[in-house]
Amino acid sequence: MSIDRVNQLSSTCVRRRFALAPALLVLGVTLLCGTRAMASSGGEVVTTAAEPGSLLEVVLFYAVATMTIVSSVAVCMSKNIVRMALWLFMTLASVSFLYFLLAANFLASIQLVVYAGGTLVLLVFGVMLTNKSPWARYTPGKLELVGAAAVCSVLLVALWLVFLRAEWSRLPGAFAGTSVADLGRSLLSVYVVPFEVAGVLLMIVMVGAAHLARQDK
Amino acid sequence: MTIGVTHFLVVGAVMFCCGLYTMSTKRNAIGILIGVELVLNSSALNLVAFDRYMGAGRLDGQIMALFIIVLAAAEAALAVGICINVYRNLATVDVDKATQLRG
Amino acid sequence: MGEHTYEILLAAAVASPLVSFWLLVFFGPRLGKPKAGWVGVLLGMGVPLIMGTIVMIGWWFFEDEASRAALTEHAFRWKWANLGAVAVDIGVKLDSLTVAMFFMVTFIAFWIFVFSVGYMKGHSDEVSGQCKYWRFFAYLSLFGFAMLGLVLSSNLLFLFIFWELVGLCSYLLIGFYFDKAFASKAAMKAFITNRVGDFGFLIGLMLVYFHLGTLDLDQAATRFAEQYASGTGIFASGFTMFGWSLATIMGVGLFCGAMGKSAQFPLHVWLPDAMAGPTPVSALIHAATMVAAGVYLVARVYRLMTPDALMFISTIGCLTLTLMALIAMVQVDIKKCLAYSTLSQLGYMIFGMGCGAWVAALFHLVTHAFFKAMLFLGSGQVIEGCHHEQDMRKMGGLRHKMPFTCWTFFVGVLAISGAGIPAMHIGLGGYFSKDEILAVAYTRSYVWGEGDFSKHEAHEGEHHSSTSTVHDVPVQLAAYQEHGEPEHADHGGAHESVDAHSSAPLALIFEHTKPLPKWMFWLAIITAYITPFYMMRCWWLTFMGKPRDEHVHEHAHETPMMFIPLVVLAIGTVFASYYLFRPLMADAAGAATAAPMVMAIDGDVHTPAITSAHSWLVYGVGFAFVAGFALAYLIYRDGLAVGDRIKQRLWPLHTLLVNKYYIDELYELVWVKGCVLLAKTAGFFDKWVVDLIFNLAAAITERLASFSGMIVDKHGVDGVVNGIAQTSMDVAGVASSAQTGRIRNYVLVTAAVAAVVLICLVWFGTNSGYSGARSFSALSP
Amino acid sequence: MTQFSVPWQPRPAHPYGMASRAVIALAQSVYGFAAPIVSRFPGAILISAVIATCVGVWMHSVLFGWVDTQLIQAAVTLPDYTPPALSLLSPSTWGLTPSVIHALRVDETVAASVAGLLDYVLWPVQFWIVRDVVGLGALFGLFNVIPVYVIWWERKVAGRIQSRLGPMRVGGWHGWAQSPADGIKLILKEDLVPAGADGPLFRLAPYLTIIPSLLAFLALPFGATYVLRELDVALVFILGVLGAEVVGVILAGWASNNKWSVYGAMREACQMISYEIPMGMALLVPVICVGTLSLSGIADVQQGGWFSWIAFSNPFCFAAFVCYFIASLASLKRAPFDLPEAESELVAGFVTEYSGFRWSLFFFAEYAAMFVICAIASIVFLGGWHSPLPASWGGGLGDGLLARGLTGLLFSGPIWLMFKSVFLLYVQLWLRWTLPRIRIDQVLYSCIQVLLPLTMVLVFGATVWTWASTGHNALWSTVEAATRIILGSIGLVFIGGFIAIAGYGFYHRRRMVGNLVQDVMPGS
Repeated sequence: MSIDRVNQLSSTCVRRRFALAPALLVLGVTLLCGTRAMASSGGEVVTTAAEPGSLLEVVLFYAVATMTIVSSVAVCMSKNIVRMALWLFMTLASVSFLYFLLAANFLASIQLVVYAGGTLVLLVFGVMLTNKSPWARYTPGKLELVGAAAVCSVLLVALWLVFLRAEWSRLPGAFAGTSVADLGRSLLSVYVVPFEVAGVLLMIVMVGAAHLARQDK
Repeated sequence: MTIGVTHFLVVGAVMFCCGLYTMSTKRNAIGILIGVELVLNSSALNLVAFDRYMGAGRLDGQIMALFIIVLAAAEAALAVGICINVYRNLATVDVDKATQLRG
Repeated sequence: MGEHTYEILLAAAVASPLVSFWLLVFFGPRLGKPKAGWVGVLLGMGVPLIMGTIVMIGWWFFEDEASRAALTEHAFRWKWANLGAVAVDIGVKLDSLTVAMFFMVTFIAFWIFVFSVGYMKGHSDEVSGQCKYWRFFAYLSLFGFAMLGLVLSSNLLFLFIFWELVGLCSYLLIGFYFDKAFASKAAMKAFITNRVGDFGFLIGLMLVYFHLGTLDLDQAATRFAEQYASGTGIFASGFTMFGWSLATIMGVGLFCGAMGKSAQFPLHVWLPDAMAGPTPVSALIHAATMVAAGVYLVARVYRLMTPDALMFISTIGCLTLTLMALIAMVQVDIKKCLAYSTLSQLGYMIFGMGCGAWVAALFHLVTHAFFKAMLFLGSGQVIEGCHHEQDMRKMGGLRHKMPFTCWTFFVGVLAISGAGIPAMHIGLGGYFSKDEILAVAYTRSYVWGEGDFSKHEAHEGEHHSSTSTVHDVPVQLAAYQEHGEPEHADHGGAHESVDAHSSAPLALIFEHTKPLPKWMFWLAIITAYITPFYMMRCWWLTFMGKPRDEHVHEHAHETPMMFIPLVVLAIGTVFASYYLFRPLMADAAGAATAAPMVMAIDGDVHTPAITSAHSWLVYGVGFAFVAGFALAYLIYRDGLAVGDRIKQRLWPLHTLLVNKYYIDELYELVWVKGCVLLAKTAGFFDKWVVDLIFNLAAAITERLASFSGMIVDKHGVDGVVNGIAQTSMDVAGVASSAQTGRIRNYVLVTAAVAAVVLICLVWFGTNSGYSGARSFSALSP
Repeated sequence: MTQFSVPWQPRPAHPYGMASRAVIALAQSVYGFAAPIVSRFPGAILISAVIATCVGVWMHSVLFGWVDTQLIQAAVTLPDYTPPALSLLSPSTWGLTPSVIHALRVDETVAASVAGLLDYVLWPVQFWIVRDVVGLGALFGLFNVIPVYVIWWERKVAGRIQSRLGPMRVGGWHGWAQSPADGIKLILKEDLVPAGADGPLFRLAPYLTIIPSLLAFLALPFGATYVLRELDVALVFILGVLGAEVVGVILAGWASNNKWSVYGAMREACQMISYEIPMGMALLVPVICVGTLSLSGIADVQQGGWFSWIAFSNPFCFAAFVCYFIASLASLKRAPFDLPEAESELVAGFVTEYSGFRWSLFFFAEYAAMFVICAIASIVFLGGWHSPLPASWGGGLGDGLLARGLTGLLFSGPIWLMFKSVFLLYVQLWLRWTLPRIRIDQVLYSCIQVLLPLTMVLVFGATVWTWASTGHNALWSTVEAATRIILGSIGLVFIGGFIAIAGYGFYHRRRMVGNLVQDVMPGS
């Protein structure tokens, strides 16, 4: 083993600031999850995200929003379908972090469970079952690309204009945090019919998907 | 400097446009599906943001977002099933090739 | 006792067979042969029997009259649904009748279930790849559920539901051997015949629903009484049919259901055929419980009856009891013989209901259930023992081979014949119940008609006047008649009819209720003499005398599992008599017959008129069994020879009876053939008239079209059309280039339009936010 | 590579550079000095280190709790108190100054002799950012320690189950330094990226796997007051992040451009999303019974001792515990469900092309996730950080530091959670080396046709049970108590049997198959 090799290996070792990126991310998510460290033994437990109006909220929002926007732009720019799925995963995870910022903890967790853990895996599954080669490309025409880009940017500008002009009316009363129990209660009272319908729909979809994907027809 | 509903709406709008672009430029059926997921997510984000800043704790937006997640999961399951079937019959998931029923 | 304890016990008893049913449906095949049966026995009827016994004891021995009334008043009701303005309650009808029926059904059914375990042991498991064994017990359990539910229902709708369920079970069980054509045909016959009756029931139900505005039994009775008092509702209608008012039609309609289920005269044809089912089924459903449901129904809706309806009921009952008893005399099939005897006894019950012997009819129902179940089980034992030989001419001398069966059967024969010793007031159940019906019939046909109730009252003393309750009507009647003219005071509503539960405007009852035709009474009396004859004939031919078929006699044997229920039921027959069930029925009669237009005239057995009738009738009829037995003994002492000679002498009568008055053939001719004829006629019309017209029209049109096509179409019309088509093709070719068939392009266009619309809104739109602080005024023009 | 170092060739005089030689010499001398000591007492050191970790964790919480209650709450009553904030720039948001702390603290019984220094030590603790950093540091430490020692433990357990010794050399006592040594080796190994692989994704995949399992620790409570983030949806959050781990695995398999890897990844995807459903449903059962998704909330209802643990509260929870454990094995791709990396079929599954540090990241993620899953099982079903003794027995101890310490040791403290999780972890290892691997169709069959209907029934049953319990019926309370006693006794019998068998084995260890250890190896 040459000395060059050893040096190379040790420098590889140095080059890997491996713990840094995950550590930063974990710290970020920690901050997103709430502002109170170590739940105090006697005090109340704060479960909302960063305190509204604080510098931390601003910092976190911009970080997560940047991540969301970058990854969603990356979704539409990627040529490779698996990378698209990866970026979609990033987007979904960032949206879940945004939900944390919006104090919708339950929704954030559900987004992680169902979307990132379930739906996305399903998509990747589909990709792997339907691709002859991972590098198979389906390129659309140039005109389509340009047209789509133009329409999307115009729409974005239009939406932005609308946001700028909008005067949002708000319901009277203050935001008082959300609890899972409240969600459950309103799911089973006000929204019980859609809830049941969604259940039936899921069942039908389950049967339908099983039927569609069946091998022996 | 405060984060308000508009900030989230802008993020949602960008996601929506990206999803739209993805839907309208990809020829891979699953690519289109990914675009649809983006669009659905952006609308869910909007709903939750409205709920947080304007709902006064009514939770309606969050519940809508929950339903969106449910429907998206259902839609993805079915769509992937259809894609697999299309692939089985046509050996491709290029949506431009699936023209057997075209008049 | 806590609140609703009885209801909870009874509901648990009803639920248990249902649980058993589902258990057997799902796990029956896995449980296998003996276990499935025992699940059916224990869960299907054992639990209900325990509950029924507890309720019976609690109800009769631990509650006094006042608390019973209170319990009836505050029985469990739970609002289930609103049908328009009518609330439908799920509830329990809790009174002595329910308790007695419940106990009777569970007791008898339990022993029949036990019998079934033995009965099914010898049967092959598989038929057409289906396991019969658990299916049988599943059906039996379902029947238990339905029957108990029927008894408990406080509501006509639920009564009807359980009614239909009972019918379904009957259908399933008659057709249990569905691989045999006659069984499935019999099942269909039973089902269809019952539909005819149920149609009437449904009409009655609708009338109740529309005119009384409720389906609850008690409430309906109250409303009926109120409407009668005020002359509104159903009494305001001037509608008549066959001379019947609407109220009568309602009563008759409800009775039609009973006619179907209790197999009364024109609809009786299904019951003898139903003997195609397994014997326990015949015993349980087609002798003891289900067929009694019709009588039970009439008892329950008694308060909605009118005198005309009752007259109709008693006519039907009287015809049934006589005609069927005559047929029973010539039957050679042991089960058929018992079936016709059942029909005849059902006729007695219905007849009793019709002439106002409410208590006696129900009493007869219970006693009949006991002895008829036992008789059927005995016949099942015989049939099973003789390897499915049902012909009595081939039996005889079986008393040595099956002693238990022989003597329990004899107890049954005694009971059904009404054996008893009049002077000592000792007798089996049938003795009391049948005599009482006859006594009431006598009262209705002779005393009522003569209007001399007072005479009887006079030499009984006046101690009744202090205890005059509503079912003590004859006394009140007598008191009323002494006061002179019948008055029509009730039209003003000022009389005693105000209270819903005791509204018996006697004046009207007596004015409108006609006396019973005397022939009815006499037919019933004659039948009372025929009954012991055919029963004795049946018993003698089967068990006594010399064996007439060596093969059958050699193989005859008894199965222990099957004769235990026989013995228990025999004991029940002896003791479940006057002293147990009669008082329960009498207790129930008070509230259950508080009708505005009719009454139960035997609410109290000591009513003078009836007692007087009873006192001589017991001698007249009480010894009927001696006569009947003697006649049967004389004829069949030495086998079939004498009987055959009589048969040859009276051949026209015999042929008529053997062919059951040709009623089946009549139905075949009228209904079945009639339907076919109608269909053929319609088909003929369709083929030769309708088709002809159409074909003609088509031919003419064709000619015209070919003519016009040659000249006008080809050049004139086609030219224009093709021209337009060509043009539109050209336009479409241009336009369809935008229609790529790719959804992504459409999505893009949609988005583009949305963007344009949004921008237009921003640019040109004005809203309240336009002048707001956050509006983007730099962009607006 | 052009040359191989062949043993019989003479070595070059100076093969390494100056720095390398220095490091090697230093390492050699340190080890030469430390080896005799370390190898003489390593067992004691290891055990005391484990205990010290637990005690440290618990002291941590005690200290923070004490600061909260005694100082800050007292300070809120001060007239000019402002709560501490993130910005340290303006002195008005610095919270309590050391002098105020001192003023508040002198009331306490803590010895006044160390007063001056302690004030300055306590001062930063009141800022939550400081606590976060401290807590995250502790979690990272735990996250690193757990896989290293569980891997070592697994090898020991495997060895014993197969009548071998397992690692015995490195470090001395039972090869305790084997895993750290392996770790160092793996870090120094070359990381290969196959030529046809999708480079960026290949490099990214291990991180996508490890970050979710790290995130799971955020919401995992170790004790009543020792949780980094008390989330009201902690259970769903942890399930969610653990579920997201599968994305990394799939990407790893796909990016390797190797058919074995893709098969492994597909199996993983299929298995994981299937088993998440019964796992979640099984967790729903106790959630229904307790009525909260917060792990602390779930643990709080179990402080009444052994019989109040949720697994024993009703038959459905008992069965749900079993279902959860099985489903979690599958979703962790542990044996007998380790199809994604089945070495006899798929070489090594999705890690076939990985080597070195990236390879080890997958294992860090896997073992950390195992620990999290076991900890959730302990919290949700087995009483969390409560000991089998009812917490009410410790009620008289008071509120001082010593009392908190005693309570933590005897009644409810992180040490109990650690103990239970490690026990369950041991069961997982045990199962892995006992059961044969099953086929993929059997895996999916057992999920969809056995566990899924079973857990559905359990959820329904638990609903009915809970509904029945809300009635405050005396009869029903009796039934409930009887159920608890019966199920708790079953648990007791199980634990007793386990201890008895273990004791029997220990007592007769010289007659057992593995006695080579006792006889031959030094230091055993």
